[in-house]
Amino acid sequence: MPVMTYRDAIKSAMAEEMERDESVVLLGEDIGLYGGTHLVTDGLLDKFGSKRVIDTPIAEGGFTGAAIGMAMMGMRPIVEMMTWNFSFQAADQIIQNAAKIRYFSGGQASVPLVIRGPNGGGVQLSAQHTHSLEGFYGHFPGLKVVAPVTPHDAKGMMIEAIRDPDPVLILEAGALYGTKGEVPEGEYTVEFGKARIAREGTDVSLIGYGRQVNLLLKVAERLQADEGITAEVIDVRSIRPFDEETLVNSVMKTNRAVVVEEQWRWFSVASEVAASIQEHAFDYLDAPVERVSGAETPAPYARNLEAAAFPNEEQIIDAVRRVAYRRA
Amino acid sequence: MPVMTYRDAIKSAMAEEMERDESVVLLGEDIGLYGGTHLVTDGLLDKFGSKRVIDTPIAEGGFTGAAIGMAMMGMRPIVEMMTWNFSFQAADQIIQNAAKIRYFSGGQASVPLVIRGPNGGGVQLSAQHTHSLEGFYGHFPGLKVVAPVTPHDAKGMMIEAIRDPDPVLILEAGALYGTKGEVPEGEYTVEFGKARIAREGTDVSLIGYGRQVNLLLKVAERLQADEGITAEVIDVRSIRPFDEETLVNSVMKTNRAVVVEEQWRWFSVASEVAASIQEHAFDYLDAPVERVSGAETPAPYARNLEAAAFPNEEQIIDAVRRVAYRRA
Amino acid sequence: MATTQSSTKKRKSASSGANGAKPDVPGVSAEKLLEFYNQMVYVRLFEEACQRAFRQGRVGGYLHVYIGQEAVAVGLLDTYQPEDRVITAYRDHAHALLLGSPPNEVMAELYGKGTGIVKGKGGSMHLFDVPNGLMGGYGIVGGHIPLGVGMAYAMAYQQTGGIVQLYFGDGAIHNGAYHEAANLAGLWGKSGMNPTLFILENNQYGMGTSVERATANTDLGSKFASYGIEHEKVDGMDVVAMNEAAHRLSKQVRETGVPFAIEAMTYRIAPHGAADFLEKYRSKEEVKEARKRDPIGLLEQRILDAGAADEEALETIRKANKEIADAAVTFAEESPDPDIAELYTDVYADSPEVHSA
Amino acid sequence: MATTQSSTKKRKSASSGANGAKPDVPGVSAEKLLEFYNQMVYVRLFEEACQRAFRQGRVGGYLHVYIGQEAVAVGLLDTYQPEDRVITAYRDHAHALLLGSPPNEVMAELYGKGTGIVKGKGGSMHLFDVPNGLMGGYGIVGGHIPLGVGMAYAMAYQQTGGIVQLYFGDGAIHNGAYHEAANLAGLWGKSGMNPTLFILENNQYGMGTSVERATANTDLGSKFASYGIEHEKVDGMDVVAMNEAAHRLSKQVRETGVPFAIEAMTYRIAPHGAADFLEKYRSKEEVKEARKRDPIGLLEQRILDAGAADEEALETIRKANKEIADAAVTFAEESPDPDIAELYTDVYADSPEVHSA
Ligand SMILES: Cc1ncc(C[n+]2csc(CCOP(=O)(O)OP(=O)(O)O)c2C)c(N)n1
Ligand SMILES: Cc1ncc(C[n+]2csc(CCOP(=O)(O)OP(=O)(O)O)c2C)c(N)n1
Ligand SMILES: [Mg+2]
Ligand SMILES: [Mg+2]
Repeated sequence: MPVMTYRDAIKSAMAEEMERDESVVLLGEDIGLYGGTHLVTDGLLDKFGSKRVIDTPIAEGGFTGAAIGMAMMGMRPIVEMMTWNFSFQAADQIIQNAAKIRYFSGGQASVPLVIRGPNGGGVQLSAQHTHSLEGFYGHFPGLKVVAPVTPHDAKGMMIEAIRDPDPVLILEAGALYGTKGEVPEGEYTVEFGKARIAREGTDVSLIGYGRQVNLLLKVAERLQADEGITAEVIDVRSIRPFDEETLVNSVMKTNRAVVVEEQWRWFSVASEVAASIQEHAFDYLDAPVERVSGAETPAPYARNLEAAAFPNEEQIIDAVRRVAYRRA
Repeated sequence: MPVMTYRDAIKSAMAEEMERDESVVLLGEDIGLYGGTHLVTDGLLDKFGSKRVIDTPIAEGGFTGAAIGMAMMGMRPIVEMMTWNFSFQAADQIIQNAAKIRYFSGGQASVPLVIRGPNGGGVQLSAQHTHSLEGFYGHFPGLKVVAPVTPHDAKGMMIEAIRDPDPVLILEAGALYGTKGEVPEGEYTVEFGKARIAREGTDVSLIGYGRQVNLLLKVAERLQADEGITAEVIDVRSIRPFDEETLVNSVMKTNRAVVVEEQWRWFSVASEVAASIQEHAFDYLDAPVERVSGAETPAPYARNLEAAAFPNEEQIIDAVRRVAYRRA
Repeated sequence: MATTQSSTKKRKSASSGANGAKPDVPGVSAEKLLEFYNQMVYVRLFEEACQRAFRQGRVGGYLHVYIGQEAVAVGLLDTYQPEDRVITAYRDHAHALLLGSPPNEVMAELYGKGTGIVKGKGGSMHLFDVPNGLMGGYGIVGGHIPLGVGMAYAMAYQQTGGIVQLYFGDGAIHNGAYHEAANLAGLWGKSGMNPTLFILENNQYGMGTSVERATANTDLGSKFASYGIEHEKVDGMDVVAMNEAAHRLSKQVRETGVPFAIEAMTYRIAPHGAADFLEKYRSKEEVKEARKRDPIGLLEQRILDAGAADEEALETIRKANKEIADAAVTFAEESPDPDIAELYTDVYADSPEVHSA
Repeated sequence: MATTQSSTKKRKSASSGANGAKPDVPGVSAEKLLEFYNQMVYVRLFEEACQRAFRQGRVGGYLHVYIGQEAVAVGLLDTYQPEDRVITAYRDHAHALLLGSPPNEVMAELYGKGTGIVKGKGGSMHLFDVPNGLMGGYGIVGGHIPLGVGMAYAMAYQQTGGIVQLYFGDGAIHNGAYHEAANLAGLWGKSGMNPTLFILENNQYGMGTSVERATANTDLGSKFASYGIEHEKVDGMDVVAMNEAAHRLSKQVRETGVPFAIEAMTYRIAPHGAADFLEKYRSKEEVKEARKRDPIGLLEQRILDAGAADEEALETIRKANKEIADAAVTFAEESPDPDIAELYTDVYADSPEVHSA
């Protein structure tokens, strides 16, 4: 299979869909002439012209709202949030309009809109530029929210999103644009609402999404090598719809779970994972579901503080030891 | 003890603090000349003048941001969100500025700001005007978020909030402004971070906040009368800081818990309650923590649909039966 | 089209004439004046029926009526072409009715009935009638303005020849959503990609806040100019003036793809919402004064002065429309509640469908 | 004051003269010209040191330098009074340095060190120096504008006699936050409650988007007028012109409590951020052309022409400032990382305190 960066996987999905369907257009800040601050859209202006690759002023609420209007007229706009941190300025449009128009129009109108952009921390952008908003947006019915971590899923989910008749938010792993992975030739889609078993295992379920999955895979190797623990790693990847079933089935097998997220702990994706598992696999759990979340502080700038603010291998291994009732 | 409406409890807290401290001012739409759409600020313009009771244009982001700036200069502004549904337009200000300025200024600046207004549904306001945003805002460190349900707590928490050196969001029970309750004379505060045991019990913990607490108290009476089940009812009331301890202690006694919320289920306050309890009271739980949440749809308008969208007595009783392993 | 076409039924009510082919420039023939009169009375009597139903507790939620502003929508929607789209805020009954929505379904929506135009799901603030061009009724001040601008972009992109009539209030103009959207409209208009006709319904108040208390620059035209959007102030109490401007300017927008803004100077004779009892923010005298220029009264006078009809003819029109409103109430009252299963439909495209009456 | 006063240390660097008492109207004495030169060179050389450190990977996150725009902040902050407050976006180094923040602490902040001016917590985009009047550096475009307007309200309410210098960019002016804040400023100014001096740093681009590509009305003054805010365009490459306007207009704002806006016409000679390599959005020629009006070059010429100093004297100034920048780098490099416990401080007032070095 061809190998491609995460960035190119997303770009090729958009370019191919734009070839296929004239109604697909892009909007965002500096996505055209500048090439996109993360170069995800680089070259698309030359290819598709300025009516389809629309550079916008710095007005996240305005252009997201305009994209909603376009979508209601049958277009398939893809909005780039330069980073999801700026999406708070568009929260009203996303939550009050995109998520609800189908409903309060009694099904007369729909919003086939994609909003995509980088999310998450790790490159010292500090408090205002570091968020993981999966749970924040995942809370609202009417939205679909996904967080692919592999180039394969990034492309497949992007195509799925563009063709979806409802608004889809793609929270990309901002730190991973340059990472490579296998991507099938030709078009394919990755269905929403299905978690991915990234590594099979029997002793403990390690659950996460986004760049945490890579961390979990590393931890799983260490656990195997150092402690003889065979961990199953699950990539949640679809936040809404949320795949309880895969998580629960895994825990029914392993009887133990650790959930890891960059997000803050309270009212988060990890809260949901723990709540779901205790609900549906109560009799299978040999220990409480452990959560490893981001530090309960706005994101700091200094490298050492930032590193300390996010989940690390030691914390996860400690949590695994606790659910496995093992000593360090 | 004097009896007062929820509305008057809040108003008297604000008026008393305004008497005491010149730096306390109010901002919001139609809070002055109009008297406030829920009449919570009625009469305060006449008493304190237009420099302290500031009618604003319809610009939630702008006046919330301005209030943040005032607070940074040592004032103690109280912002009225006409309803919390409009706060999505101020989400950037609340989340990116109010919550984080102390942190990213390295402690040089602070934001002693209160934002208050009605929240929750129940009066047929439909999709754009019906939200319970406790978990949504409670997710962010730097904010404090409370949801009083009694006039007593409404007043005590309001005074506590005004004096707090950090931003506090008060999500009032919009449907309860006219309800009455005992309110002590003289000034008093209700500490944040403490849940309230609204009814003592031994057989099951019923956990909620806002107007759900009243529903739970009714259910508790029915359970007592009809099934001989003695329920403990806990009013979470402080969302951030979140009082795990009171919840956990209750469940250690009752061994069973049902959480009820108007909010949507996924990534919600109930998720957190379930996650916390299973974590800290794992060995005490005789059944999974059950959640009763709002229907996974934008709020509908029609009376019958709205009623069906929110938790009701039957659903809660069913959940109690499940955790108590009883037949209907 | 992303808008589902399930309800393609075409509507005609006694008073609706909005969907027929229109001349480019309207004459003010007697016939036309009477058509306007018919429409304005239609809206007025319908709104009064809504208010009564609200006071009786049969309509819930919020209710915002259009009383006093009828000339604005009547004058403008007279220019509506099938390829056009209309979007507005929560004060949306008139727009639906004038575009041809069945009054029964509109009233049933307010009653929250299953026969409502959006199945009882949205209520007064969220009327949609996509087949007739109404892209909604929205409840968040300012929030719909970017949508309208985006729709206009889409229509230029798709080369449908349509324009968007984008209605919003004097309160909404101070909201950030307006600023961002108007700037986009101006910018996109430079390449003919934004056939938006902005219609500022300046009824002097945003809830209880007068224009003077909402902004230091009360010349609201400046708030279009700063985005490069040309604009014109029109007497919103005079349906003929509104209509003249509407024909001229909608034609211009249609032909150029460049946005234009009409500031319709009008007055909200009714309270802000049906629950706005005290009206402490304005005097009784002020309202009384405004009533002297009630758009229906003005038109009536014009018709009589011109001899276009006599009082009896007008009474006939009023009676016919009263009957329509009454029938709508009856229909709404007799309609069934929505099927409870409808709670879960229309969340996503593949939400469970309900197949009951 | 809600701003904690812990760091009351007063700062003086070789190049800083911003905090002394100022005459109401500046003469353009030789001394003054040299003071400006000193300050502009100070900023320039400091920024160049930042860029080097970023390229070497010693500074992380985002980095936005002020190169080309020095005359704006230098001319304006010369009018700073101790009761004033200054707020800006992420392009904030110059403002801190000119208000008297120790260059060592500013550089240490960029290095993310415990000795940084905000303890290494904020980085380049979030410089604060409350004792010296800097109420922050902010990273969300538009987001700080309402804060500045609110601060001005507070200062009028508290009758401190201060004004707010509120800086923002030509990109930010299209953001809804600007619209809402400017409208509030105009409105509150009607009763003298808004001593805000808006300073639009029009450097022609918002990241890669030129003014022409961001709005149809490129006369940005119109975007103050629509809120009733008076405004004036000033040559932002000419520090003397900036300074003259600054004195005149800050005095006016201070005396009236009515906001005023200066549009400083300037140019970002540096890339948008230190990671903006390609600059596909502008030509090399354009930048070259702009360099001809480099504000430091212009001032140099003026000084030499007027015989206010000779090339040697200027070289001495440059050397002194180069040493300051170098010393700041050394200080930053040698400073310790923040104590890990600092991660948890400053979230709330009662967050755990750290008592270590
Ligand atoms: C963002 C937001 N803030 C506040 C409200 C409450 N509200 C509803 S209508 C209204 C007044 C709007 O005035 P205007 O735009 O002039 O329209 P009009 O009611 O006069 O037709 C307000 C403040 C809202 N719906 N949305
Ligand atoms: C709301 C928001 N959107 C996008 C960004 C990314 N961004 C950072 S700086 C910038 C350009 C701002 O331009 P301008 O206001 O002119 O300031 P300048 O950089 O020219 O000083 C953009 C788009 C942001 N920080 N915040
Ligand atoms: Mg109005
Ligand atoms: Mg700029």
